[in-house]
Amino acid sequence: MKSVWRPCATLVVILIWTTLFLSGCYDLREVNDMNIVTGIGLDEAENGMVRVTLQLVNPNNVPSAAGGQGSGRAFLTRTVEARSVEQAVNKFSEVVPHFLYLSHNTLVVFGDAYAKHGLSRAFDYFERSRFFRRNQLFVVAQGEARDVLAASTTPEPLNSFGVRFLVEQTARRARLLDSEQLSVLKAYLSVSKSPVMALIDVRDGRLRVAGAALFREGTMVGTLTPNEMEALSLLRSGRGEISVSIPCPTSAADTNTSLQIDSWRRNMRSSFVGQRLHLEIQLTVSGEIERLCPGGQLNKQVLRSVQREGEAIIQRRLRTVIEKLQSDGSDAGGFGQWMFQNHPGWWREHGADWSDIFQHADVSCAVQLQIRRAGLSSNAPEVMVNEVDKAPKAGRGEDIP
Amino acid sequence: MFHKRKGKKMRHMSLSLESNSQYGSLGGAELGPDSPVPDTLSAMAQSIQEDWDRCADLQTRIVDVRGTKVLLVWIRGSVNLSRLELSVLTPLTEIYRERPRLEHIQWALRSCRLNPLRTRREVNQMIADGGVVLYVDGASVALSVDSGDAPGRSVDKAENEPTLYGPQEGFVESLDVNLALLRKRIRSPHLKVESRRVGEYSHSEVSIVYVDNIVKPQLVEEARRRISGLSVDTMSDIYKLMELVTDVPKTVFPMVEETERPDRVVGGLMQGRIALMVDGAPSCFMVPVQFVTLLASADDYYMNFILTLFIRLLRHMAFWLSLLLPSLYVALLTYNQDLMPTPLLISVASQHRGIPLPTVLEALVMMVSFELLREAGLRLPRAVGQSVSIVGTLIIGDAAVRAGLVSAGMVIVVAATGMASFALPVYGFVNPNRQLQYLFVLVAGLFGLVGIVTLGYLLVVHLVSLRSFGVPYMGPIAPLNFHDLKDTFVRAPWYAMDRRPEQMETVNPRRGRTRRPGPTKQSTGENP
Amino acid sequence: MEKERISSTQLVVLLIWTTLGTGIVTIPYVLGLFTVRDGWISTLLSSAGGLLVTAVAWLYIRMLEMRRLTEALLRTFGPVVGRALGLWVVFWIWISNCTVLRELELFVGNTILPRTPEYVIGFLASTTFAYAVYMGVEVLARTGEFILPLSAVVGPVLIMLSLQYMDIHEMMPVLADGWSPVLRGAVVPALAYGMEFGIVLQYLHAVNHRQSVLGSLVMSTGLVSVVLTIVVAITVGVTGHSVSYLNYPVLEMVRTIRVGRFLERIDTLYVMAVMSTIFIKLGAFHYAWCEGMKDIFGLSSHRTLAVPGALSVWAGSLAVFAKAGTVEHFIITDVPSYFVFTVLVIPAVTALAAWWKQRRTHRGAPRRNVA
Amino acid sequence: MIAMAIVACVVSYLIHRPTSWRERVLTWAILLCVVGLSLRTALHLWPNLDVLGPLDLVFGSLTRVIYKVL
Repeated sequence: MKSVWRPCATLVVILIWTTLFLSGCYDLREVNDMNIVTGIGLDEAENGMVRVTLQLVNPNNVPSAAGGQGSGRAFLTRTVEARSVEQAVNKFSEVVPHFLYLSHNTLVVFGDAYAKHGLSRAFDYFERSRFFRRNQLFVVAQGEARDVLAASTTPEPLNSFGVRFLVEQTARRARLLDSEQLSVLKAYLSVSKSPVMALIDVRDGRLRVAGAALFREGTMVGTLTPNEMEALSLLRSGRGEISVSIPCPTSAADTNTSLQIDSWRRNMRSSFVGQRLHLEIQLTVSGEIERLCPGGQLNKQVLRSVQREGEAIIQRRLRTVIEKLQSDGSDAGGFGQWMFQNHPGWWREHGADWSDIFQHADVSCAVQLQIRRAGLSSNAPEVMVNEVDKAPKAGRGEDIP
Repeated sequence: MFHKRKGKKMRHMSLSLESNSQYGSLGGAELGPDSPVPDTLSAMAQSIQEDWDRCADLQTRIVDVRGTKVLLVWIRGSVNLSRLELSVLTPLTEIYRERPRLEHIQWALRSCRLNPLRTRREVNQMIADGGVVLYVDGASVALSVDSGDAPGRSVDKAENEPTLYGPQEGFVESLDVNLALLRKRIRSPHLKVESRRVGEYSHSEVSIVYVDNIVKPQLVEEARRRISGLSVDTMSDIYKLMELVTDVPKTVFPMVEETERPDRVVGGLMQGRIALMVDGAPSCFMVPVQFVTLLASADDYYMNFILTLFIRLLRHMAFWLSLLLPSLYVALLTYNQDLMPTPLLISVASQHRGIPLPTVLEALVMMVSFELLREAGLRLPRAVGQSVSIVGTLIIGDAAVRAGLVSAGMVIVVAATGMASFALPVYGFVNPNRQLQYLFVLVAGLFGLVGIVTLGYLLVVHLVSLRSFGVPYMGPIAPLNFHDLKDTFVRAPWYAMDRRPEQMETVNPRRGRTRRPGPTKQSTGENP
Repeated sequence: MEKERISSTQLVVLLIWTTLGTGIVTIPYVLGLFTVRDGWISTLLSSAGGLLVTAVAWLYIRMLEMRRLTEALLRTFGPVVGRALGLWVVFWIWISNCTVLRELELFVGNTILPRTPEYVIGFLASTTFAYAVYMGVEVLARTGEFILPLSAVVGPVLIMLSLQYMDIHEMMPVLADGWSPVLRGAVVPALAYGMEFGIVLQYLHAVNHRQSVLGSLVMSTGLVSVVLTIVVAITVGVTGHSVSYLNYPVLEMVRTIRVGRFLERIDTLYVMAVMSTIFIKLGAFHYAWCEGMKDIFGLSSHRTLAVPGALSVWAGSLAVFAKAGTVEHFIITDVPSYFVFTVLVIPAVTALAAWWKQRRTHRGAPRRNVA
Repeated sequence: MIAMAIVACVVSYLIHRPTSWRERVLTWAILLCVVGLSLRTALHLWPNLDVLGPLDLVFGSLTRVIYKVL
């Protein structure tokens, strides 16, 4: 009996797999039928509409080892206007042949008008959609996002990769804080509520990192120049390559002593003078000498004066950026976060008024600079230029430098 | 523990020299009834004539030895005639007693091995085995003279399992020679060989080989039981035996370890396994077998143990790659493109522009054509085979890509899969993997990675449910046995492998007690 | 046929997958509803659930030896009450399995196969655990063992890769909101997922030693809570406050990984790993169900209902949890006390009843040493 | 889904055929349940079928007490 049924069962198993087959394939997407989206731009349009620009890869024109260099550009951009981002993205199916493949998106550019109007309306879409990963880069365009996405980034053929490279390269030098979606949202959700994003500028069809955009609760409130951005990143412990130049006392304008700062630590203390918050920032910075003034000699006095002047300059820069933050009302330095972590009790009572308290807080900074290295030479070459026929100074009995 | 598969029918149909009672019911025409040897020469000659009717290669000769007629019967070609002359005919002519009786003739032939044959069946069996049957008129038994010399080849290199190092001898088609090859390596009476005749027509000798103070006795008992339950017409190769004694007939994976290398068999015997050999087969197989042993090659044991680690890992990888690579490629290209790095996706997309077939179909077409190529190359004579491979390389490798029928990536993937499958040391794995590939590609085309994971899970469930002679197939990984892991992904150094695999439940678990090698204190001259 | 046995290692592995399978998907989400910064304390506290189960199992084994729960119910309470209680237990297993399968369908459907109908995904999953259960408990346990090293490699790699995004300050200040959210957050991990260890009572017949059961329970409880704590801490450290609104926080943690331009978007691999562990979990529950049905209805083998039962789980998962929010609602509001009643109260009562019965039969006779 | 359910039920019956009447009845009962449940899912029949209702009533309130205590 069983022996008759077994082959039957096998047959029917095959049958059922076939029924499965019929219901499969819903998610099949052939790779040649897709438009790989690598960048999205959001701009404010008239009547509260949003203008969405997508950057699509044109695979045949991407240079590769196999020699696929075509004549045109490696990417193309398409723009659609709609009431909201998701509507616009859906609308693209009416505009471009082949379906959109959003999973490989790596860059989101917000036009500054859009950013000033508030980004919070876009956040949920990017957080909820299964296609986007939280490691895509958020940047703000100075002007239209559309232009940023269309600009050339040679030698990198793909614009969005080019932008990402630019921003990451600059971030490595600490001109910018991390601007990925993950960190932007973390900062947005932290008690300081002040994300910072990279600011991109287009000039003559070429891209440039123009600093950073300051936000308060998802609304852009101001911009920082690269110089200020460096100071802002000093307000948080970290590493990087920030250069500080100290003008020479005597020589011409284009000479100076340069320091390169590679790591720093922030310590803070808070106290209250009446209702007024007093924040004391203690910054320990270490760096190396990149260049000395002509004729400079690395002796104790010079080192000390370089250190003093460096400290003063950093302090000035910090003061400027803090004033800027206070006037913009953006707590991008993470002071609120610090207060919350260190004084949770106080925060529970006064946290709601933080932005007001911060704007009127009294912030003082003290900088301590350590010069760790002096590069490959001890003195500037000019020291020896008139005395090459003599023994070096120490050999002539002078003080050892 | 062992599966009870053998039906009732099979159990009482066993056929061997021992179970004579079965003889009549089978009605084998060539054997004649199981009656005693007739007591006159003419009757004997007649009965042989009857049994061997229409057998042109049968040779009978009646010799008159001083008044006593002696009948000699043998089969042409399987007897060495000069040896027959020397060891039988010459001594017979040197008998001087008149009318010699059986015992005199036996005395005269004392230099040969003589066996008495009491029944017609025994007589016919001996003739068929290539012996010479000698019958003395009026005797109640016939005698067999062992001067057989069946045609066969000499011991040669192991063609199918070549190694770089180590002995190169391989088994040949003669059981005696093969057993001698084993005896040469295990010179101990503990190496036991139990033989049985299997096959109603072929009467092939099937031997169970084991080392009796290592192997678990129940294992030998089980092997005996499975072999005595066999009833087949012929048993000329081990493959039939393999299928008939396996635990799980419905699996594509090899449930025995086939080998033609005596050194490998010795290694297996020392692990407490048994080898089954069939006369006439140039290879034998060992049971129980585990998945990991099938991914070990003889070379692993001849090479430095540290270097073995990498090669073993590579082979394990090759197993899974040869199974999964095309399906992973299909899944990545049609469902899970997000797993690919963007530059790779872009280059794949540009390769795929204009290819008319969907990726799944492209993969299937390529796989089938590769398979065709392989099959064609395998069956053709060597000289033609080469031209097939050239045509194949040209067509598949180049022309198809240039014509835009398939993408270059697919060619690479299929070629890499082929390579991976040929890196497996046991050929028994190659075919299952090559064919399961198709199933995996199909589910990858339906559900992408989800399908692959589901089918892979089912495959794992199947693999862990297998047992070979009661030993879990996937051991020592699942069920886990830390001790046995010494010879799986790594091959531990010999001094560390001082115990036999625990999952074989050997009687004598210790291999030896060699200490970890190194200079002794005296030789380094350290202070005492 | 020789009785099928599983070793204590296999039991630990099986129990770990039983809890972690969906735990790793759902627990961070549930925690995020109560507390974010202190989630790791909640998971540490969740070991209390496993320890409670261990205590009950100790009592149970002392009184009822190594008998399956359903078998013991029938012996202790007689055919009518025992059957009713047995049906209650079997229904508990069935509905838990439906929940698990529904979670799997939602997870896979939400993440990588959005357009494939959920019943197809569910059907694929049911074929796997139906086959595994059909092959028996040994096969199930070995499959778990086989999957373990794979996950033991994938898991740490993913965690290491995401460590670079971790910010320990996301967890500061500790206990800023007091203990209440932490304790509330610990309810589901301890009383829902911790109670899933109770499934072990259906496996007693297959385990070698009684000591190994308790040892395995303690060990798997410890391992699971440690793993969960690590995962939750890293998830909170990486994704920050987003945990409170994300459906699959661990998935998001994996999604953030980006190493250069080459290694990113590896979350699909994580989904695959979770899928295979959930297969084990489903199998473990389903085997318990089959054994329970075998006891209650006096069937010849657990195989009889292995396949139809799997189908009923498949159909049930979609019928019972038709709406997406039902699963979470069920887990958060119903499951804790439901599971406590079924896994703690019923076996404890059974053990006490057995003790009482034993005393009554031995009354008058000289007291014997039972243990 | 219904087609799948029906085919799967037939297959499951063929894979392991029950031996006694008790097993047969039970198997068929479960298989009919499967078909019924899939009908309910696919066609949205008996929208009020709420298995979880009673559970929610009893244990849901119990759990709420736990949360309240904490």
